[in-house]
Amino acid sequence: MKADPVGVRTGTFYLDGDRAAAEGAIAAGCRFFAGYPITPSTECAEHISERFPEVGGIFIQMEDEIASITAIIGAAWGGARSMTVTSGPGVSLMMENIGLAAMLETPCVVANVQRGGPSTGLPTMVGQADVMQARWGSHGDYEIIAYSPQSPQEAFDFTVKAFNMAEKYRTPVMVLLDECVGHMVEKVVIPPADAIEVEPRRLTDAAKGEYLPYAYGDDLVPDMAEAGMGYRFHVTGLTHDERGYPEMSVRCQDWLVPRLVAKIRQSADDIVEFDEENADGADVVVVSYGISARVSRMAIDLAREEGIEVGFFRLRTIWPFPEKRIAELAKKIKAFVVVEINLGQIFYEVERCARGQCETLLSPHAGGGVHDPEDILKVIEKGAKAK
Amino acid sequence: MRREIRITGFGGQGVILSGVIVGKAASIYDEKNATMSQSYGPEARGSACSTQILVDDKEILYPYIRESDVLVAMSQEGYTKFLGELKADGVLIYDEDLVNPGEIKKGIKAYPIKAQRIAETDLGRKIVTNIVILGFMTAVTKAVPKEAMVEAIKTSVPKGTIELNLKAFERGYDAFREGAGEQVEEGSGARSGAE
Amino acid sequence: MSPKGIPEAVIAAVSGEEHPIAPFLRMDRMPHIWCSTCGIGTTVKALAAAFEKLGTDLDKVAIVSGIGCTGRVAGYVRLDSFHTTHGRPIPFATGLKLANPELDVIVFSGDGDLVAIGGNHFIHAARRNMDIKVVCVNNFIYGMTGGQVAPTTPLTALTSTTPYGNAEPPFNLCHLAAACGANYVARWTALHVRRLTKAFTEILVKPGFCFVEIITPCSTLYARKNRLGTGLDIMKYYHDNTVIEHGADPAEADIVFGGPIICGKFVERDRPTWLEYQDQHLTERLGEKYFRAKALQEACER
Amino acid sequence: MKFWRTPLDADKMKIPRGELHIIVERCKGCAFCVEYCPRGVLEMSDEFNSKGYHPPKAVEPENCVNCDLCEMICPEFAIYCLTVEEEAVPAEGGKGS
Repeated sequence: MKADPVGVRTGTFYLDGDRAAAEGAIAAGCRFFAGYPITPSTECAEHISERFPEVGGIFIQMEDEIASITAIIGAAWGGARSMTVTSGPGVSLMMENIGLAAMLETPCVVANVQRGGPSTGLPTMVGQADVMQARWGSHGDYEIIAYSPQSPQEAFDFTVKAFNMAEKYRTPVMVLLDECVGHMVEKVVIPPADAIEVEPRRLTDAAKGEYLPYAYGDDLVPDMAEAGMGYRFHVTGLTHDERGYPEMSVRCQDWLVPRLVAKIRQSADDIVEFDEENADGADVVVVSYGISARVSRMAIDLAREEGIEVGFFRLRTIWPFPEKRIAELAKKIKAFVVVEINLGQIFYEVERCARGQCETLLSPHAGGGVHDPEDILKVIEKGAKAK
Repeated sequence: MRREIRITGFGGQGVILSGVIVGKAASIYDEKNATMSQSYGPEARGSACSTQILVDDKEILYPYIRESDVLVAMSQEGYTKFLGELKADGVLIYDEDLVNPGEIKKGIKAYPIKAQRIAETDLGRKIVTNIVILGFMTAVTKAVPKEAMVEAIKTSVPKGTIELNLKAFERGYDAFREGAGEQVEEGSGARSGAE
Repeated sequence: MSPKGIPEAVIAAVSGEEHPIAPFLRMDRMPHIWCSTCGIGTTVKALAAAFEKLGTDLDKVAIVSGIGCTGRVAGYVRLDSFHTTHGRPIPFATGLKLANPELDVIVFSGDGDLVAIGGNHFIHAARRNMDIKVVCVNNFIYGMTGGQVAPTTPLTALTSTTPYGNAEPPFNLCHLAAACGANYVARWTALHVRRLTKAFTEILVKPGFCFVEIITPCSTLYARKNRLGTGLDIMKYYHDNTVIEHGADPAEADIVFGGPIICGKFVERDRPTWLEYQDQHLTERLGEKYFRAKALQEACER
Repeated sequence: MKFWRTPLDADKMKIPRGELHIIVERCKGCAFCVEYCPRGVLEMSDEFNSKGYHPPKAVEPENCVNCDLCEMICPEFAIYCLTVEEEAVPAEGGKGS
């Protein structure tokens, strides 16, 4: 399905990442937005509030982040593509209902423009310390899909993808911007509507009275019904059977929750995206994402000047994690160097996938700024000396 | 070649818009890459406000200024705050009615301009001070082609004010005389620039 | 088969007939979980009766509940029904309604859900005059978690977390809803089945934020702790102590332990709903550029 | 049927008749229906249902006027009335008696 031209503002723009994400959402068909002001994500909400009246969207500023996430889940069941945007403290508040979205299998998009934390932290300054929260933030077992753009252009592109994946797998999808990408202004090219693929909602065509909200096929993703279509279905955050009825039993839990996880995991190859450069044959592979991926490439250039064989691995999606490829590379290289603006999060994920077959080193940053390329270089040099 | 430009002033002087215009001119109306970032929070509301523009032929990997090539100062506070990051042979552009540069280090090329005065008296609108100084900067640094700057102004300022802004830009551009603003002699205080 | 009781199919087979409410309920989920003498079932019956009276197209009605005893209502009524997280049915309903304004959206939940954890959503939805119908079954206590104090528990009442009596003044929910701007505010008890049904028929056709509070017995926890007797004794209490006063100032309708319960339709007014106001305002400001303007114009002409 | 004041049109009035149905197994013995039946049709029975509750029984079923109050007030959806389509039952004390 192609994008609705009504929402696509084709052209070349000079936009920040927040506004580019907003344009991506509108291009992908988002027509319901609920949000609550929080730096550094607010520009996205402001932009949508300006654009929506002309494209037929509903913008509402809710009383808090909990209301915002819950409203977008409700809107999804009312038939809209919906989104909210926030930052660290807001994501923390939203977490319970991100779990609800996962449990009800609600397509929706949550953008987190990461800032320095914990707590109020550094509202106007960059951080990347919410990546594990994105994966594990809500209680219980579930999987999530998360994108990490490194530029305003990707903020647009990845937000479109986020909507598509949300529909395809009926799951909340996160766009993990960071403050630097969110606030940075750069050239953004928005293609014509007929060049933007939009995933249609998986609506059921079951006869009335025969629809089972959580019956599924090989792809493990149930077809959806929206309120008002006449199916008179029930959904609940309780553990439920294929009718959507609550059933508090080990048997039902075992029927439901492993599938919620498996529907994402078994399609990881379809979802996972990464960029790789000279990783094969390298001694050291730098793993990074978001704004840190850009900075890392400066360090890689410096290392190559020193004659070190350095490869580069950039996560476009952070979740699901590209386990297979990291495990393969681990067999061939001396060390991974993980560059991220936190004190070690994706680092542990890389280390887990490397299974001790190579060194995994961290180039940390507590947040508020980006790495000094020279600091990354030092870690690369250390990695090159690993056995 | 990467060029790092800092524009600083008070909140309300149009500092951020200036950054957008330079970045847009370089990346959309010229064939370069350009990122623009701005200062946030209380800084943008009345006190020192700044924007950083990075212009490069290649993709911009490092998103912040490390050592600026150009510092454009429209306030004393901004000047004091950001002078330290200016390269030893960097270009300093300042409004001489608003900024007292004190002793300027040898090697720095300083170009004063009475931008606000030009805006107020010649153009009748204080609000275009930033565009006057952008015109001047364009002439001084040649960081971005003049034509690109003109296009960027046309698409960035409110529709009814395009003519006024273009006039302001030309006025600032013309205020630069070739050969002016040679390297400042240490302690000489001799500054030749526009008016 | 429900682990707790006789399967409905067996009941239907034995009795040979089905209750008239059956088309409105998910009979395969009966019996429900509510205790003996709990009034929630009665409130559900009143809602069903209101739909029947109005001849509502039930395909276009959605119901949203939160967590708690009343939170289970969404699971039992055969509508598009959403059992959400604790305290959040109102924002969920807000999204649902705005995404599809053709739906009638009802929030049916308890006092702890709607005005403790969800209190902020309650006041803001009323302020916005969001076009949703909020039904609060108020039994003065947290039932499902075992009888803890709620923001509606009357002063001095015993609960499992106020073993020496409640020392916090409670909310007067009708006063709260009215003060925040609700278009319709009423209070009834589980005994007032006919008036409650009438209230439901009124709110289902009234635009804007409509609020009905239903005082309901919780014999298992609230009544037992406070030695108020059986559920039937509480119903008798309602019978003897209810003062019906339509148009009463809800500010004067506080509920006091052992005191009279003032019931009635307190507020009925016509503030524009959130969406009506948006439409009007954005049409004024943006004219033809407002996307919904054309559709609204056509709707007016029809 | 007795009136405290005979209506003027008592001869034209039809007293509705209802047929009571009790779903014994669904009942939880709250006694609301017994207490509030305006015609005294019901009584709690001594019988137990399988959950150990005493369901109501109709002791004077012919007195049911199909007012639906028991059906409305029952929290268990365990009792209901169906309309009996019969000829008019003349009211006592009316001209037609």
